[in-house]
Amino acid sequence: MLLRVLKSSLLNRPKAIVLLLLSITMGAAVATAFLGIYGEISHKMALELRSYGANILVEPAAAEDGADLDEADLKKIKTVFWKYNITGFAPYLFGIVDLEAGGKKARGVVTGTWFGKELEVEGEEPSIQGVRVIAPWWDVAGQWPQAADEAIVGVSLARRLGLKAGSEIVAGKNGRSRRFKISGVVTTGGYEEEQLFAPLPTVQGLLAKEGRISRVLVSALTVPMDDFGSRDPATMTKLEYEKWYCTAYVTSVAKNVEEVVAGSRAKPIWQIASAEGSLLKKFNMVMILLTSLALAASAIAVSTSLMASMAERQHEVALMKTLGADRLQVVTIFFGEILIISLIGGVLGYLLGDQLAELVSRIVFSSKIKSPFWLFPTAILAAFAVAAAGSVVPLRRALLIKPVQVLKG
Amino acid sequence: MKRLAWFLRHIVASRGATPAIIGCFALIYIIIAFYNDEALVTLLALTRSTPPLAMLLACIPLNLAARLFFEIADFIRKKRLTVFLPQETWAAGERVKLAGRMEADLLEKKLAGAGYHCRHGEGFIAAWKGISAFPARFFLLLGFLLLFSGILLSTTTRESVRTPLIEGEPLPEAMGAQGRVEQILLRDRPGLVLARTLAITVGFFDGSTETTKEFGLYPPGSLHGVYLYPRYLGLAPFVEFTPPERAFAFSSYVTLMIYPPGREDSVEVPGSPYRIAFTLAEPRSARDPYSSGKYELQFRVVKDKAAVAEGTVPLGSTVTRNGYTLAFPNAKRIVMTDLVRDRGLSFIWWSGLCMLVAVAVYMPVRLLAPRREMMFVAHGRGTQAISWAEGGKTAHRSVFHGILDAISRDQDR
Amino acid sequence: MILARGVTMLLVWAILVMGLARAYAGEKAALTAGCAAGLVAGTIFGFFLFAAVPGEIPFFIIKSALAAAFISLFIVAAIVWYRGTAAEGDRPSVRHAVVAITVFLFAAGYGLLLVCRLPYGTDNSQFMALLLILLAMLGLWMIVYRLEPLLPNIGMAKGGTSLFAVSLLLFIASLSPRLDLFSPLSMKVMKLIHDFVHQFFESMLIPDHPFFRTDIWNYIGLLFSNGVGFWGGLAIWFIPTTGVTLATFREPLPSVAHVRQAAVRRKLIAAQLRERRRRLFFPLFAGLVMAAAAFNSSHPSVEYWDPKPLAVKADSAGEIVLPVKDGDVDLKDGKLHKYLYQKGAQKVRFFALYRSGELTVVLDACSICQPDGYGQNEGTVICYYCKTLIPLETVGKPGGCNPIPVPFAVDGSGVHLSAEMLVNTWVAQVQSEKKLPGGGK
Amino acid sequence: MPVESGTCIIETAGLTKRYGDICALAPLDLQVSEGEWLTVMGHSGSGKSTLLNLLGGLDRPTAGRLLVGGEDLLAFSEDHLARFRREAVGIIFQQHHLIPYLTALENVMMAQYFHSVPDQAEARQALERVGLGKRLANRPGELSGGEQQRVCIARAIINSPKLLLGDELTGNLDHKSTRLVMELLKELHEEEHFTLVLVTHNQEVAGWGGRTLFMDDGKLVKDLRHERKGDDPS
Repeated sequence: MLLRVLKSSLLNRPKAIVLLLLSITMGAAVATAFLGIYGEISHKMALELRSYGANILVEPAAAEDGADLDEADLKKIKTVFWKYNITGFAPYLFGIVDLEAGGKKARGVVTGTWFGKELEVEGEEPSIQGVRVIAPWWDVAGQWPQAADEAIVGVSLARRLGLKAGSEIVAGKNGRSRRFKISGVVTTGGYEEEQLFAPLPTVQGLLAKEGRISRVLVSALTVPMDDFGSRDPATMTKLEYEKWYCTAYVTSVAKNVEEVVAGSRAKPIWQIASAEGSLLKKFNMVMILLTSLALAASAIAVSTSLMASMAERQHEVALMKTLGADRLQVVTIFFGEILIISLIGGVLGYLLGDQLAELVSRIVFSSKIKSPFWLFPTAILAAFAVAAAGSVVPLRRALLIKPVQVLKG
Repeated sequence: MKRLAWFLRHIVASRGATPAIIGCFALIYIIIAFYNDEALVTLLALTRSTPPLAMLLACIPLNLAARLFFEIADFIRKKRLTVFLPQETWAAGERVKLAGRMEADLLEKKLAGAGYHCRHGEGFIAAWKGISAFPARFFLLLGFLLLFSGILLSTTTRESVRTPLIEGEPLPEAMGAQGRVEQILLRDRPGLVLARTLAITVGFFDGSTETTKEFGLYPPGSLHGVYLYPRYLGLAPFVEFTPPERAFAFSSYVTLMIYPPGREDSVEVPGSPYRIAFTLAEPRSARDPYSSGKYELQFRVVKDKAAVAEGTVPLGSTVTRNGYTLAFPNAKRIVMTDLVRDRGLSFIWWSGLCMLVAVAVYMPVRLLAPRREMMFVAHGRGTQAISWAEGGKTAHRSVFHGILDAISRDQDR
Repeated sequence: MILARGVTMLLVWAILVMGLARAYAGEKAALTAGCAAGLVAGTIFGFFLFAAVPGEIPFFIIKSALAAAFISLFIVAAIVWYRGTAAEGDRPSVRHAVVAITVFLFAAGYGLLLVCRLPYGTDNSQFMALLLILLAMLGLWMIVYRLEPLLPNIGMAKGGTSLFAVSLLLFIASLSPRLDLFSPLSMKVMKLIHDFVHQFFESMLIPDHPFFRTDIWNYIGLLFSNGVGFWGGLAIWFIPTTGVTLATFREPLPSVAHVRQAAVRRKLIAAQLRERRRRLFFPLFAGLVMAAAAFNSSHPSVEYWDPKPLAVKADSAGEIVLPVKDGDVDLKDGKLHKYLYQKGAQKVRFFALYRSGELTVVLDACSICQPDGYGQNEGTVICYYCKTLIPLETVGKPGGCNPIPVPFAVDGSGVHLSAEMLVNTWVAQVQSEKKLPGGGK
Repeated sequence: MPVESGTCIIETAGLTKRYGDICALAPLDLQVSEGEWLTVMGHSGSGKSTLLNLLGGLDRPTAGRLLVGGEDLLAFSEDHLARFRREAVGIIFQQHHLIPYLTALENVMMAQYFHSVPDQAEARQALERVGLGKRLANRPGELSGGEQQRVCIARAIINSPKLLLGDELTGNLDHKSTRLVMELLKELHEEEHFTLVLVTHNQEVAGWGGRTLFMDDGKLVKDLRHERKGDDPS
């Protein structure tokens, strides 16, 4: 009977139903669109955040230019107290050189590094170290360099010089020059895309800096920072210091590394990450705020149109009460109606919002987005939420209707 | 005596017997699964080898047969009584005694108004609407009966022999007939389920007459109750092998299970330390070598566990490697076949059909016109009313109650 | 952590007793007696079992008992289904003794699980168990005599009691990977389906895949995928609750044909429908609990794998032998296996772990932190004291917060350790409270 | 007032209803016995509708005692009062008050639904009984005033109430329809044995009942028992 009543009621009052459906659909559509765009953007941002896979930067302690570190110290990193927590590291040697390829000339940065070097340290198991370990998200179109004269080039530098896998490039500095075969083009999502990456010894030769490196990026398994971890070790008691030292905070691991690399200063790079994190948080806030505003607006729209239809239907409610319907039965009928409409509205809103998100991202971000699977239940839930929030006041109103006053005369 | 009959009937035709026995087997399965990784195979073997278990399994078709019998008997008996459903199902319906007596014409008019068919006889009026689920139940029970009979027969009496069928060779003795495998054909013929078809043509010479018969993939062809179940394909190349010392020359058809390409099989060269391993090379064209006939054999000669020569030889050529010569002038196709004698198989096929029919009959009947019946029997000065419905119960109940009300109102007047 | 576990256990206990009290509202004395006796007996039996039987056997016994209880649910569901054609009253009318025995069994099961769930077989856990039992008794009294009359009127479906109580026991079991039933069930179901398909092909003489179309074969291949075990297991997991729920729906309502007033008839029918809805509460609730148990089982990472240490003894030569494979225990399963060796007052905890293709044995402590021990998570072990994650590959190497390795030998009979060496290493290398300078701030 | 033979279904003592300062119903003492046909007459604003609302559990009195079927309506909660309305009372209005988007059958079934469970065959029977067997699937808009009123009657009696209340139920009907409706009511009253209370200012309608109350300004002016019309064929 309930279904029969709902069916008749929905089919025979098209105007009111369409109005209600519209408000709910709008709410669900806007929520879907916002969340779709938001999901995509935060996904991209998270990708960038992830690009800071390494969390400790080891630099020369001395501030002046040209200071550098000794490559021989690298092995010691595998011998420190927290050696098992250090999952990887990569040395870098930077140099500004003149690049020439296919007739085009440019100044650029050449970076010598380990791509995936087998490192043997006495008393330890051999391990693979290099950028392939600490930056697994680097997307190389082509191959990683295998030979000493092979190099990979950042995607924007490659575009500038018209390079692709298989082409050749000449790097020169102070009269010395090297010819590199490009084995791949790398997309990293960061400043690396402007650089040329070649094996460390080759670049050391090119820059006449044998055995030297500019910096080391270390990736370590650490525990999240807490209040205790961020305290200055200098102010700790012996017991506290012991606990700090034996807890794998990023700071304590950094200190560990610093101790073995001569003339270095190791600093955690979580500052950058946390800055990005707070940006993401703010962005989250804005999106959540906007979404809830949109939802609230459509809830108000639902409420208004329900109020209007309730005014029309107050005779009906009064009659139901006269026939002996208790509050639950009245609510069941009206809420059932709203539930059905919001289900339809949710589906429609999802379809609409999905298109909207795609449109917006095409126009604004000029990128295609893939709507995630969870968006569908979310849209339905948003529709339910809007409908439920919008129907509280009208339903209360309906329950307060006094049959005597309405049916009089 | 009567009690005993009743008791027997209720044990043998009990609704719960089949599920209980299946439950027992499930329990045995679980216990086996605790200790053994091959629980299902073990259970089947156990059932085959343990007579009490086989007898327990045999109780299932027995029970189903009894149920089918009593169901049919009930149906016929009730049909004579004009109301079609068995006694036990009435227990689940409604039954009430009224003080009033009905006026038959009025009652019939009311029943007809509600869309019921009526029949009245000596002191009773029966009314019904819709179609009985009996046919569906019959087919379902029959389906289960056939299924479990099939399973029983299959587990206890299945015999299976694996033997190769080779082109141009006589049929294996296990087939129980004289004949020769004339041709084996594999064709790429994308169908609804199968992508390829296999045709094994067998020629029989029965004295003077000569007949041929073709065996396909599915349903499996049979000969005197023995099914041909092709398992996998192989090749019998004719190989001539000469080692460098020329001590002997091996030349013979060798039976190799080397299909599909990549699969390896080997042959011991008799009276020598040599073993030759073969694989079928991946075809150069898209066509399958087995169906195209363009074979290319990769071989590896092994002498005392050490490979001494390797190479590839296409059909019809000769290759020499490290002094070893291998010629491959001819090849015959092989189908490795299980010759299965299984009387249960056809039962299971028929059971599948029966169950399909049961579902096909039940669904529309239950949805569109479920059986609803009521009966009013004169009972002393009052009326005994019985009602039962397979579906559409709510509407049927309200009609029934309305008519009861009418009867007792008539009484009041 | 112990506290959290204790609270969970108590909550489940409260729900269990509340449900039983609802089911047997009229049998308070029998209920209370059965519950109390069962809890105490179960706990004592549990401690006795763990003390008397070494290794994994107690777990195996308890797990088997749980499995038996789960299987009995199927029997209950089948009986309810086949008996469900005649309408009866909503409350089962049973004797005091039956009530007492029923609740005794459930409470004993709970007590057993209580023992399993308490970490470490130390004196500490006996104390905890005692405390929990006391609290539970208090709760029992409160619930049965105070709260039960306040509960809303929910009917009891036939078979609902066992469904409800067993599902709660299964829920507790699902919290600990060792007792969990759902995961093994999924595995067995996967195996069964796999075997069945093969057997079916074989029996029905259906040719093998070289003849099938690739897409069709891919569909058949779905039956061999990993998900099949999970979904098939899930289907079996819910058969009892679903069966009882449907049986309750199938029960015919009492006839109202004798009533001659239509409105009265309708009112009776409405009341019957309402009553039947109420009776569905317990089966549906049990279904919910089973779902939670299945969820727990498939998300075990919520909790670190931290088995209760098995007490081991040294033989006369002072050697401890850990069999590599012993019944349910398989040292090579990639999981942490904890052991406890006690010599005089000195206890040594250590664990064996199979990682990177070889076995290793280490102390359940590192040389820098307090010996809170380790738990295992995916790919790492965690030091409970400093919460440092240690990659599994490096377990067995000294240094950092890694567990202290000990020398050991593996041969056909198992892992051999020297008891003396164990104690010496522990005493020499493990930090304990008294060795810390200053003893805290 | 002499006490009727048979049990009392309505019993009031000092029943008062005030809307602010306006006294809609002065203290009223009334007893109605089961199965009686009572007509309440008076001008507009004489308090007769107020009395009806109080009897039907639609409104609560300001003071006094009100027993219907032996139960004190004043003690009822809101939902209990709703239950009283669906189980014990049937109300027929002048304006019919049918739900416009439901068919005649569904309108009747609605009352069943609120009461317990809907029963289509029974609802159809009830409509057949009021002579609407052929208009089951019509919506109220497609029915004439008299037909609508008969749907209302079917709906009011479907739950076998002890008390049937009619508020100017013939107010919108012409003479012929009025007569048809009154004859139907008479027939049902005889069969179903409910107590009927009709509020009207139509003298003719009053004649169908066996007892008439005259009200004015919220006060009971006259309580008259008389011959019933329709008993003698005219």
